[in-house]
Amino acid sequence: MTATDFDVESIRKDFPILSQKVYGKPLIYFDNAATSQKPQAVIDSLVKYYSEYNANIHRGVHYLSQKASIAYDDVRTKVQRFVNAETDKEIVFVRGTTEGINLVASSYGRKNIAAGDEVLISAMEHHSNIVPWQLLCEEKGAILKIIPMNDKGEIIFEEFEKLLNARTKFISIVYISNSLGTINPVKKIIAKAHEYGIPVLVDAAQAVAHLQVDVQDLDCDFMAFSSHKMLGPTGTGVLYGKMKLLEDMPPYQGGGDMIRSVSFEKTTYNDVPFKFEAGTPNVADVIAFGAAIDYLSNLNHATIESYEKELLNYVTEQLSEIKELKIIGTAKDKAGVVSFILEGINAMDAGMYLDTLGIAVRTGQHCTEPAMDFFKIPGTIRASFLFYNTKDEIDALVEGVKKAIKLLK
Amino acid sequence: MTATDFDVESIRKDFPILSQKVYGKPLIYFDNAATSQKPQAVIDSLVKYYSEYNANIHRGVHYLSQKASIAYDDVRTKVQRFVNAETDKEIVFVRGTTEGINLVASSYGRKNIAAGDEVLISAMEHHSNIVPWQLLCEEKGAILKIIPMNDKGEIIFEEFEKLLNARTKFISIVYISNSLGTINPVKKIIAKAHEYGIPVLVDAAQAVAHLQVDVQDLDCDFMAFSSHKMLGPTGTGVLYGKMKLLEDMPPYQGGGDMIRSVSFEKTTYNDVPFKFEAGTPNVADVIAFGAAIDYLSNLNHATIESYEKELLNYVTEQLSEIKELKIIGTAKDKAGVVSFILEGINAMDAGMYLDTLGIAVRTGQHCTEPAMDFFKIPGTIRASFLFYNTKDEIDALVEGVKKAIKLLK
Amino acid sequence: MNQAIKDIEQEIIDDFKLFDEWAEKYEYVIELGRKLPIMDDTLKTDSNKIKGCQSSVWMTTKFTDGRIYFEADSDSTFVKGLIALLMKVMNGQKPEDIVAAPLDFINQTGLTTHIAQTRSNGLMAMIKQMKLYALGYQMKAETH
Amino acid sequence: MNQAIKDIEQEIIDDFKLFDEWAEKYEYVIELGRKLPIMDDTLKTDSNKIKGCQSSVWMTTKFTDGRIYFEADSDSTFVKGLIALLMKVMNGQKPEDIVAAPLDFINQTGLTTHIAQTRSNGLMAMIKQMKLYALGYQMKAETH
Ligand SMILES: Cc1ncc(COP(=O)(O)O)c(C=O)c1O
Ligand SMILES: Cc1ncc(COP(=O)(O)O)c(C=O)c1O
Repeated sequence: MTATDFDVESIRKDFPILSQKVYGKPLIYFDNAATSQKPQAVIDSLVKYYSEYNANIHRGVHYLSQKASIAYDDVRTKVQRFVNAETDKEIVFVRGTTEGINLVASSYGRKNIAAGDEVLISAMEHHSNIVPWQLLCEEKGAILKIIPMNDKGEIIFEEFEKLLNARTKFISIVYISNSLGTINPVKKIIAKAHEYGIPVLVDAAQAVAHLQVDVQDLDCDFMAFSSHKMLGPTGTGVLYGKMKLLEDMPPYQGGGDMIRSVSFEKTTYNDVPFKFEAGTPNVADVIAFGAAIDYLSNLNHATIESYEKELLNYVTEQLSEIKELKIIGTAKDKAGVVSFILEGINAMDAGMYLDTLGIAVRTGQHCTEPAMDFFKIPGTIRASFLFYNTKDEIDALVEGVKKAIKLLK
Repeated sequence: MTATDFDVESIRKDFPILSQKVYGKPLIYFDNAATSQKPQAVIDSLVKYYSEYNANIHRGVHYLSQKASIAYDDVRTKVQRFVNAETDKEIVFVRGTTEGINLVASSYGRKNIAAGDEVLISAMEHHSNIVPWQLLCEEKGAILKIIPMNDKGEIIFEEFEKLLNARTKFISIVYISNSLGTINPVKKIIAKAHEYGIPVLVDAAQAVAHLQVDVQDLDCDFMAFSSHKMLGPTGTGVLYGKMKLLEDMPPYQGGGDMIRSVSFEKTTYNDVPFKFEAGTPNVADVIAFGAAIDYLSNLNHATIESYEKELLNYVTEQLSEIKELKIIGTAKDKAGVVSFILEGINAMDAGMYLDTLGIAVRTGQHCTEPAMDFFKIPGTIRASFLFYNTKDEIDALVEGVKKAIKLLK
Repeated sequence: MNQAIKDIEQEIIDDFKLFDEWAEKYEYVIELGRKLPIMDDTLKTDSNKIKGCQSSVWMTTKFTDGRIYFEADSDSTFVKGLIALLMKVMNGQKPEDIVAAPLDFINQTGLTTHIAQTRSNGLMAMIKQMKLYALGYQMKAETH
Repeated sequence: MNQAIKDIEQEIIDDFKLFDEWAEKYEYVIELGRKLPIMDDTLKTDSNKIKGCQSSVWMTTKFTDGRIYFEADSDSTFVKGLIALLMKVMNGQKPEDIVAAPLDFINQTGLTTHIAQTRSNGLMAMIKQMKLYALGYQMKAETH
């Protein structure tokens, strides 16, 4: 089956919002890197939960609590399979990518990073993979080092190698850049880092919706991602960690569920992953996240990937023909995102114009201010795709951009 | 209007789960202190959000993002009004009570608590209001002191006064105990603490569903509560903090949304409350939480309170007549909860029996292990109420308890 | 799997099939719990206590003619009922058969979906402890 | 509120009522932006830059015969359009009238719901800056 056999129209019917009108025009949603839309199955899962078996989990003796507990625990196994973790104990539910990274910086970082140590991140990181490390380094007197990129928005691997030394204690790197679309060679980076015994966290916020992610194949030590960017609800996400690392880490937040026994004199903590899940979990959203994973898992991943590649190639070709337009982020390996600027035109003005046409794009720095600084631009216009987008929508975008230029030039 | 005029049957129709059957029997839900059920309006709000205007907020230029941003920001104002805060900037969205307390312990605590300082909590705290302070005290070499209670489960105010001294740097106390039902005199406690200049956090997890909470009247410095215990969805909640305190606090987690500007050399943080809201917010659940607040606000609070009081008095009378039964937590001021043990009968066995009848109660320590230790019991059977419960349901509970005794004695 | 163990397991599973309702299953387990022979209080020592059970559970064994006999008690009648089920299957069996048995028959009784996690952890802890005892006897036998 | 200011605001609100669609309103603002007199590049200094605007915005004033005249520019045509609207209302007014005016007429044009938060913060910053200038002139006038 080739990508062109892919029946996007039938897929689109699964997503109720895609038949919304905006200003009387059909919604064209190209802001998927910010958040994805949700299939009906995810919405139904929430409705069913709250209408039929909402309850607090794990310590309940009653029917609703049992049913909710089983459904919740089930999702841990679904996530485990989805990223191919060794055991579902390696799956910690968090609010999202940001909290996952903060958890590692705070718990693993505070324990293992000391004054003079170095932490590596790349020049294209999302603020969520910069600020936690800045906070940690500031607290500890450690040094944050930046893996540079070239003008295409690709990591310069030789420069990365040069940065590695005995003081390097941690690497945290984005899998797919949300502002440039670059797919980083994380497997290669991890292998090199492991030669020095350095653990690596992969920010997979963008990757999970586009690639088949395999934590054992990558051999990453940690991975963080958000449900809301992969068809699931807002408010939940995952931190994957290798068992040994998670077990060695001190707890993050204190509260119910993360303890084994509490007394005023001595408190002992629960096993991994519960040690990191203090308080009432986000039961409903985790269960609905399970429905999103089911949906994604039922798709043919190879087909999706090649269809999305086709979309990306198509939009890149079309936009490249516009002479006032410059694409930012031209890595060889890219996914899901095309970022561009229009000569002499304010990006937000253009974004607002596209909005009047019912086309949703994002403008600005995309929470990657240092990457924008690198390209010496205040921001870009970003169109980001998922498999439910179509070439017709891209045609509308290209038309819209051309009109925006005419109007705003 | 008296409580008896209260039309509970019409209220119950708003909650779809209340017409569920469990094992072919009508569900009797007495586990409200663990989590409340949700009115249709809350469920509808989620469906509408995901079907019509799901988008990432605040930095978007497009229609969906605008609509979602406005709806999200609106809820901050709703919460402000609900607890009577001075400004909506004092409302920080967090995952729930547990995260709210951890945020204060971690951000305010790390900055202001030093070796030898004392932090006060009470003997009836939930684990979520114990462990964060234990972690903080351990890290800082500070001392956790316990405000004792009497056999009824009431704080001994004179003992509390004796604990106050120049080393006391923080007090964190539960408003309504989830395992005993005690309503603590938090206003009086706060006034006394303020004589010493000591800030007070109120754990209002249980209070918000039962009492009309007024942070300015209480004059508390912080307050934490969870959406899911007050008719809203799981996965969100609130930390209230006085503006001046919040402004002085360092950030908690780093990431998108909480920054003003990021560079590898220098990062500046956003204003309160955004400084404390790193990463994509739980947009959908916050918006649905707004629907829960609307629902609660439309009820007549005085009527609800007196109806719930009536239920509590009724169940207390009925259960007191059973000679093998002992009520744990007999404070003069109580709300929402009746906890009891049955002589010679394992609490979970009894809870399981009630489950066979379709009656949902909770058994065990209710995340208040030290309070159970105080009463020298492994746990209780807890029935917890909300305004949608009825006297008929209580009759069924009492019958069930009697049968459980017969079967298990 | 040893045929005797398999047969008893099947018998128990069949017993439970007679009950349509959770209420009936519950009462049956409670009844089994009541009938469990009383354990002498002197045996309820800390060293006989099983870790990982929310309710208190004590267990001890006898080994006669190459066969294991368990004795156990709990402060929960329901847990005593579960113990009774486990004993039906395991008492009088050879160590190696107990070690080899999957012992997941309780799943098939339909009880597990009603047992809260804390309690089902306790059940797992009991089964683990029984297997550990059996393993101990097996290794002892082999070294002799 | 000063009647002149009120009248101009109402005029603008009425203008926008002519447009049913957001697209039309957008294009109208852009048109206003294009027509805004060009500001001399030498005036685009850091001290004339308004803080709190996502896009670059520069503003300066003249004070003649007790009336204020603003001059402003931006790298965003849309923002220039907003500036044009603000100037229509405020240019040539007396400081005290500007200080006293609520200046919330843009809400009533229906534009605000389409302006992202970052940009609407910028709009607020511009209005605040204009009022600060006015306040400055007012105080100066009073002390003379
Ligand atoms: C008194 C009290 N405090 C704190 C909590 C913790 O709330 P959550 O689990 O929603 O974070 C609870 C709820 O279990 C509670 O009852
Ligand atoms: C690459 C990358 N990392 C991290 C994040 C943060 O994810 P979240 O906001 O869901 O925590 C995002 C999403 O904005 C992202 O694109």
